[in-house]
Amino acid sequence: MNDVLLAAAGITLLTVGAGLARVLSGAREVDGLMAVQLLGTGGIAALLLAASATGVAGVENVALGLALLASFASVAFVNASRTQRGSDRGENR
Amino acid sequence: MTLFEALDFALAAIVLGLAARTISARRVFGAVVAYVAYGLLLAIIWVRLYAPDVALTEAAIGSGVTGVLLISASTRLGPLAAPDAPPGAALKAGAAALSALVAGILATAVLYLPDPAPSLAPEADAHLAETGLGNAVTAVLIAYRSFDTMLEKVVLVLAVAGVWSVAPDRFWGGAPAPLGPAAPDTALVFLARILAPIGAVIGVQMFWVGADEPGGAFQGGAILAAMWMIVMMARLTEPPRISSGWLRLALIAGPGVFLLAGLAGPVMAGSFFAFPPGFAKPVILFIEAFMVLSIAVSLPLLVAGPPNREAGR
Amino acid sequence: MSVVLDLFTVLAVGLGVFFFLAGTVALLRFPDSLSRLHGLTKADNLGLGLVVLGLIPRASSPLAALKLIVLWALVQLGSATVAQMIGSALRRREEIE
Amino acid sequence: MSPSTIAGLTAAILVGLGLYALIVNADPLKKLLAFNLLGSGVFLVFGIIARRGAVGAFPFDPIPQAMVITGIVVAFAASALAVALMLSLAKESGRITLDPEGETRPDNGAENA
Repeated sequence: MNDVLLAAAGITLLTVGAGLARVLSGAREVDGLMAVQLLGTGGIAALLLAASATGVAGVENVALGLALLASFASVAFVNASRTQRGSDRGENR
Repeated sequence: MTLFEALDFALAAIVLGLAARTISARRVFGAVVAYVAYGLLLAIIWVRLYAPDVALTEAAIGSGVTGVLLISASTRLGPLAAPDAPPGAALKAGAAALSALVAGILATAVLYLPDPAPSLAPEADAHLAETGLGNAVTAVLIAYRSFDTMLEKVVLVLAVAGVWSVAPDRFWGGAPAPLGPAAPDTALVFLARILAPIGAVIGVQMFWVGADEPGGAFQGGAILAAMWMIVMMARLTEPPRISSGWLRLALIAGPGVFLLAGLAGPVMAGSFFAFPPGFAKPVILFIEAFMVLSIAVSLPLLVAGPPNREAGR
Repeated sequence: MSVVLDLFTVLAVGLGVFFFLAGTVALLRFPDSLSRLHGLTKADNLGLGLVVLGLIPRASSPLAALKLIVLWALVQLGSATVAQMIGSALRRREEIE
Repeated sequence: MSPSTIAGLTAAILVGLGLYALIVNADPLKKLLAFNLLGSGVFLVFGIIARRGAVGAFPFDPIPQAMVITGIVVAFAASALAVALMLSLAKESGRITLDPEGETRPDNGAENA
């Protein structure tokens, strides 16, 4: 049972990780943000699965921290791309 | 090769791919996106190495807060980014040779580490009961190597002073630039209103359980810092004026209280940075509480940068 | 009883993993950014939700189970907001161009 | 191969990648990213030393781990200071190159990837 959960954790992580690697090799920046978002959620899922399978103390605390910060970097990215586009065009929106 | 070996290799390959992407991306924006993702996966490698304390710190500071710092820097510097002349082939070849040499030496060192490995874990465990803590990493940070940690807090204060010092004289005492656009997304305002209070509770809880479980002052402080930053990114509050008294007090509270507790050591327990036996845990938590405050205040200030408005405004 | 619960866990977790896979495929295959965003948000919402659902029977205490649910809710809040922000950023870009 | 050996080799390659980018990239912000990559590689070496120090009931040696935690915070403080210096350099000189002759050179392409 534990091995099944660990394998599920690994597969989830590799799927979203490989997707991200593929997207980042392209040119679309917005898609990169989406892939990072998916990686964050997938990483949390993988950590929860690993925590349940191994019982190592504190792993679910790491997942909780990631859950709080999941939106943090993406928010900064969207804000930044807005400011960047705004300043490119000499306007604020 | 077992399934888990294969997974470890695949994880390592993706991490290295993201690292390569970080250094090869043409635009800084793309590089920072890759770097943030890299930090996330690195946190998972830290969990694999049985280091949940480090994983939390890496996720919060190494990936999250550093990511925001770099992305805001790239926005401000972006229009100025004049492409430099590309490095010559000789420089590239030389750099590649040097890097390969260093990486090779390091890899060899890793493969031939002494076996059995030296470890201080038994010593750390032997005295854990005296500190009253359950988390050995927290014990190392605040009790065994307390002088290091105190000076590390001083480094944070010095870094804040350094960032402020690049401001022109006329802005001294003013406030740093706002962290978000003038008209933030309404969805972001909603998120900040809901997430920040919950995150603040979780941050404090993470500091509190850090005495016995993974967590502690650094992780809790970093989460509180992130919550303050998200509130500022939604423009619900603005970065404070750097002349404000409470701000400066909060900045030095961590190292200050730590230093005072250390100086009280000779009187209370017989030597510098010694904690009174039987009373160590409350003292440690008291010091940590002020460290949390200092970390939560200094990280957002470091991201916000030097003041760029006059003090009157 | 425990066999049934284990079966439930495997089923829910398996389905959750499938949704992560689906989200990745959507990200790589869908033609335009808005539909990629759509596919992605469905996938990570359901993926994590099903994984959490599958792990609840294995939680050591009711509090641990509650922690899992809170965690899922936090991720939902965050990813819904980010999706909204990315969506309106895309929209603005279309209007400009 | 054990997880810590794999992580150790990853760390070695990360240090190599970071060092290469630190030398080759002219853009200071990219240098900063490279510096952070290099640093995380070094931290990872500490991590495997901590993991190898597992004795008995202890799954890791807490001393290297505690050092990494302080290290991550100091690395962030250094990055923030570097960013502040770059911003003020940009404000003073209107450009962000470290090359004193960068402005006089012909603008021959952005292919420094």
